Amino acid sequence: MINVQDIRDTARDLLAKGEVRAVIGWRAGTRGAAAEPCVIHAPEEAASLVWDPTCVHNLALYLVNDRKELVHAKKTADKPIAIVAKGCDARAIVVLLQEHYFKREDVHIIGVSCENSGVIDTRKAAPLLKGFAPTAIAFDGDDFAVTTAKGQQTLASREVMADRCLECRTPFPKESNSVLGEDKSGRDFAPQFAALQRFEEQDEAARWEFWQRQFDRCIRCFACRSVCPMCFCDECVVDSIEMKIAPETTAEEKANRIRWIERSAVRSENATYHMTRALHLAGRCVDCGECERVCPVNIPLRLLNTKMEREARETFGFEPGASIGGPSLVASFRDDDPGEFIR
Amino acid sequence: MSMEKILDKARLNDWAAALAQGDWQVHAPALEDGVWTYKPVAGDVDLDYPNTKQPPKDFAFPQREIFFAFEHIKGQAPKLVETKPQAPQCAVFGVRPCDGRGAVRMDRVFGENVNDPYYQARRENTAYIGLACNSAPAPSCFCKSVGGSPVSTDGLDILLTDLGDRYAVQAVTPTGEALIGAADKLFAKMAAADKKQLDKTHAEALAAPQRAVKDAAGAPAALKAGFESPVWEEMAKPCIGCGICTFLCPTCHCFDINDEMTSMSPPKGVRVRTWDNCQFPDFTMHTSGHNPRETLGTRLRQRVSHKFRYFHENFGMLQCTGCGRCVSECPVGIDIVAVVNKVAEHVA
Amino acid sequence: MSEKRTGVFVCHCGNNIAATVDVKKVSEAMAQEGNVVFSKDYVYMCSDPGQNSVIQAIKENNLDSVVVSCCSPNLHEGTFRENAERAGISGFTCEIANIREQCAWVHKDRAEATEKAIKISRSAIRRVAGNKKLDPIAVPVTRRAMVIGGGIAGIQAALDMANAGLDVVLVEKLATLGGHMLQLSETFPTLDCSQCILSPKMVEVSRHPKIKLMTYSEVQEVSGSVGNFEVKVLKKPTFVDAETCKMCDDCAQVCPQVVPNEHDLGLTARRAIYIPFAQAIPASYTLDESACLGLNPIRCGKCKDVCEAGAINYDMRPEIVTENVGAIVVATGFDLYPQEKILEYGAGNVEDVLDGLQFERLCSASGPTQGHVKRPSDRAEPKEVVFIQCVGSRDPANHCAYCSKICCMYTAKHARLYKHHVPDGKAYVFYIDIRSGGKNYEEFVQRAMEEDETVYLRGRVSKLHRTKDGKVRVMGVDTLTGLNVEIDADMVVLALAMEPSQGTADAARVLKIGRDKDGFLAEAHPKLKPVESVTGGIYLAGCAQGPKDIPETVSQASAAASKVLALLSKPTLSHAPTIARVRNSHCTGCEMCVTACPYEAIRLENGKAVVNEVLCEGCGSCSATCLRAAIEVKNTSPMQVHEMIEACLSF
Amino acid sequence: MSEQQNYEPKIVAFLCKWCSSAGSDLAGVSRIQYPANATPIQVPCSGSVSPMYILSALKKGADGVLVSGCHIGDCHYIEGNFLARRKLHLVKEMLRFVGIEENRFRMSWVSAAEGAKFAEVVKEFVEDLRPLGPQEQLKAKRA
Repeated sequence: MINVQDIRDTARDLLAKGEVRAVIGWRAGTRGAAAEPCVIHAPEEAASLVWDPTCVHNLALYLVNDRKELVHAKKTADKPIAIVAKGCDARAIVVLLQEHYFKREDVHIIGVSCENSGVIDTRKAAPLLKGFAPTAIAFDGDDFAVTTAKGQQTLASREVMADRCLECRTPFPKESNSVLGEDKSGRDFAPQFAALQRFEEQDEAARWEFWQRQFDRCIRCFACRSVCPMCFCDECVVDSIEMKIAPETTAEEKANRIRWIERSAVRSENATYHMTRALHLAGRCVDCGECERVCPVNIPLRLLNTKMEREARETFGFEPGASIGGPSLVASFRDDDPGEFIR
Repeated sequence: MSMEKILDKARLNDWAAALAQGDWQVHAPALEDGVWTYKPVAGDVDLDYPNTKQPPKDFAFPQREIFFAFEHIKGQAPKLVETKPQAPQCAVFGVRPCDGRGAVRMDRVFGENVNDPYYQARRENTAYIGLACNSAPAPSCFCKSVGGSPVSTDGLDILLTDLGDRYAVQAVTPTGEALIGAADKLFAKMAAADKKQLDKTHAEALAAPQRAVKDAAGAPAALKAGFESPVWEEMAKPCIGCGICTFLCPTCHCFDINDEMTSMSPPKGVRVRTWDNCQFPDFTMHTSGHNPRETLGTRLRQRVSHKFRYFHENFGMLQCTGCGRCVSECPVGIDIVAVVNKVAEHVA
Repeated sequence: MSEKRTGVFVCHCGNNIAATVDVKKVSEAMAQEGNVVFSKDYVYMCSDPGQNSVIQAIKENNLDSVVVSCCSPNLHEGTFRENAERAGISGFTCEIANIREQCAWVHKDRAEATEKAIKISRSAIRRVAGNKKLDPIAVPVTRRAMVIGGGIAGIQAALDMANAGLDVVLVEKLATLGGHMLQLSETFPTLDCSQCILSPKMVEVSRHPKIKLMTYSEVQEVSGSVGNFEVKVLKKPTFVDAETCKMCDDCAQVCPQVVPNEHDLGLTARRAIYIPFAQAIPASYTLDESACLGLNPIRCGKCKDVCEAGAINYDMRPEIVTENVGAIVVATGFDLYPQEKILEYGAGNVEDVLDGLQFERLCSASGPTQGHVKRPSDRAEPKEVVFIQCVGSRDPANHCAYCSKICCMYTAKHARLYKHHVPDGKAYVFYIDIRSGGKNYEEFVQRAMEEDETVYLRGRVSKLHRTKDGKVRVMGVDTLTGLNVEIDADMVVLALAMEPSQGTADAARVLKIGRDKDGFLAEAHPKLKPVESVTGGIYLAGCAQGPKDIPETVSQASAAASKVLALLSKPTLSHAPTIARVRNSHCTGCEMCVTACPYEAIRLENGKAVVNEVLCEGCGSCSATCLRAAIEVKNTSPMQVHEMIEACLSF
Repeated sequence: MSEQQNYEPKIVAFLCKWCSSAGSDLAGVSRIQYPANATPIQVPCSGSVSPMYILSALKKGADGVLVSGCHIGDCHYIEGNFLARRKLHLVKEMLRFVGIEENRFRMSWVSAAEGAKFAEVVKEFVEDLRPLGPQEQLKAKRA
């Protein structure tokens, strides 16, 4: 089990010694039990860092934001930025490194192993708490100690853990500068792709029936895109205007941006958006599950992404986020890639 | 109060069914894929819900509205055909007082300085049947601190109050009276005991503790003073720039207008209005490439300032109704209450 | 898309298009399109008046872009782009709508075809709306050519180019030049000695100052493109220094290892150290590593010991030589269809059933029998010989569907040669048809029948087998008499089909040039570009492209040579400017395009992709891979495709 | 029923310039007849076909989308079709996954020599699309 003090000490030392310019981590939120992402700059702020089952966010996103801020300010960083990273966060960092979004030396990864636990899915916990809102959630061994107005109770992590954690095989940050906790890679809490498997067993009509309902419900708030560290593009295929304007951008380009997807939140546009996003994440998605967590209308986005992940793994032997050096999935091929579907 | 009645809980569905069989399309909260949403119903209305994920604002201000269709045949003048909304009469059950107050604000935006015919056409045909919050539906509620109340009738046609086995039914508009009139026989007179219980229930609701914006009245001035405060960027640090807070807000009303083509030969299509969102980077993007609100902090400031300052300057009331959706639904815990309090604290 | 002034020209192509497509209607429909300010139809757009009308319309109507709805762009894109240039606008603002091959010729229903022609034309208008004026990119060329294959085709091509002053590298896989032609005894229709006409050319190659000859070498890798190829050639070690070798044969005398001699198709044997035949070029021995006991004095070393000249060097190693050339002629030739696959004729297991080349060797004065026709099993002179034509050819069910073209002629030649060697012998030919088109060919066949009394039997041989008395019993039908025919022959010669050689298959793979359904190298156009491959700067000669005889091979080789000479006549080539372009503002430097590019034409500079405009071929793999629309092919941008999709759907 | 009979599937066919477009030309030269439902768009290489093109065509109301390129190993651009094969496998799987009929997206390798095959591919595709009826799933409805 991770002692949060170790995270704080590491962060404080790095800041105190001037080795990093900031540390991305979690602190207690202002509403209820949920932690929130934070960026601290002073050694004394390290004491505010937390580590609990509500540290759900993929903090790699904030490395992307940091990079964007630097570019926007036309600054270069003299020191790396540190980040507290779970296994999935670290995998996302690896993909970002693979795509040269920043350099390895720009990042100091304080790895934290989830060991035999994971983060909480409050939707799963709610019925067990009988509607009472949690005021504090902490690790209790591998399980979760949840405090509500009715007092404290321990919930078995396997019951209320996020699905992505149940299916996670590498709860350990493989890429890190320092790491806390034990490597429990290969743990097997729940069969991988089980939901996917079940879904695919349905026939075509049932699958469409399901997805059309999901696509219809999307309100295009783009939380799925915004929360995703892989969606680091400054301009997205769904944007209706040219976002990246440079001196060389022509008036024609500004005026005639391709309208692949209209702004209307209707089925055709929503479906195209979600499928495009999943295709753009193929071989890049590390299944941190954040898109699904943040969706305000509960669209099971992990299904789409894990579908692509399984194709990457099982069809092409490709593991997203496994190595910094390798080629990207869709920019490469193997001679024996399947082609039976081609006439 | 112009009309006060008592409805046996068992008769609620009969009332709804009577409306549905009459001239009304009846909507009520329903749980779909784990999300409380307004759905058309034939009569089965169950008001055991916290609050809907989305406010009822899209009854009058749908996410997509077609203004007109156009066609341009070469050598001819462009043809325009206006599309008037064919809005059915909707009776919406289960509107919380905060969302009723949201409707009041939307009405002012689309009916005071400008008269938006599309909004008006829909709004005129929409009746809100509210449900008083005997206890706060969510820990994120803060209506009282922004001038609202869990039992407010603002913007509603009828307010229902749960009295255990029956509802107190208070009609506050002629439409509300008509809704009761449509099934008059189902309702009983409000007896003195009922009235007493109603008052007690309301009083308890008003007395229940809530989160609070510390000084809502002082907020417009505080935010003005704090316009350049570093707090904005600091508070926005975790922000991911998504549109949940505004798309789920009962009073956000910004929109974009686009032409969607149905044919290019000859050019044919529709002009549509869709919701827009000040949290998106393209919201204030200029064609020059300059974006005055490029950072997350400036966008957070815009949202919060609109709610607590600009709207007040324009309409003399806070725009925020304290429904708490932006707080509970933010994926990273950005909390408008904390932000307003912190900026105020910072300028004090 | 921006406002353009587009002109549309719809061609009737006589009746070729107009018979199926209502061209008037197409032209009228195009006039309704947004950017179109001029639209007309005309009976032959590519005729002189047609072309002039395009030029005139561009000038008179101030057109900035042109769509011609006509035949395939492969035919007249160049023509109309030139017209555009002549009228003063960029050729790249002209697009072809293919309404003939892809529409009029493949549909019957007039209404449907017209509708489709409208969509295709409309789509071209949308494409052209996004086209930019582009200038061709001048690329310096390497004025040097490579010929792959040292048979008659390669020799002819190399000599023609070298004699015109071009430096040529000739690469041959085997230890000597010559190819299959050198295995032939005599050639039809003149019956002159094959070696006598080929050897002088081989010598000329070896002595030519402009030709670098690389035998025992194979092309391993080709990069670059037209004008500038970089070719990696593997030089296999011969273990004999060609300069020093005195051709004394001492080494072969002492060599203990005996293997079949390929030159004689296994009818004779050779040693591990050998010279394929006496006139081999280069005139040097070769040590066949696969047959040698071990390249090591401890294990054998006899040849090294005996070589007085000291020409043998066991330490030679394979060497990769990089050659830069501007053009490549592929002349990798044919192989005979394997006899093993002819199950009905014993699959090569029946003695004295030979293939045509083996028979050539038996007739050849330099062959295993010094020109006396003797059958292999008992070295007896065969008195009855059956020649079977079309073995493996024209048999789509079991073997090759195509006609191998030369077998009728060489079978007639074989029959005649046999009769000249064994005047009292009897020659039978089983045939399906006699195809003897060619100068003096028909007369040659007639002479085989009449002068040399060859018995021509029209029919197929159903099977053959060896009899107890050492004959080969051939059973067939003479379809002219309807009688079954059974001949106990002393020897049978199969006119096996020609198939592309292994070298041809390898060349196609290494050079990435297409092959046709039979495996022969594909020409760019079956009629108009018969010596060009689909890849610029790579040309075809000889049987690698399809079965042909020697005169035809020589013609094609000379044609290929002249194509290369024309290509390399100027110091620069113009490279198509329709290449990738990076939108810097959108590029994040993820390197996916760098990985995807098949030409290594993209590199990262200061975190942004940069395209090498000479290496880029404009394939668009980068564009489809980029997640940020940061790279696109000029004049086929996603915007244009998006618009074209709309046009196709009458959107 | 009559609607079904009158229904003509609309196909957008992305043909690579070097093989499939040339193959389609050969079908023309050989006068091999096939249905007029597919409108060709010439692209440099099957590898240049972005997944967006396919989704976009379906969104604009195509009943089927065909991508045709050179046979594996024969790509004019060496390996463009290898990249296409992998990328479009993912598109195919994605469409299948969300429940769009598999027969709405088709890929083929047609060489410049395979005019007859091209005609066959289009013919088959049209036949396979016919029973599916109009594609309504992704088609944008603007009204």
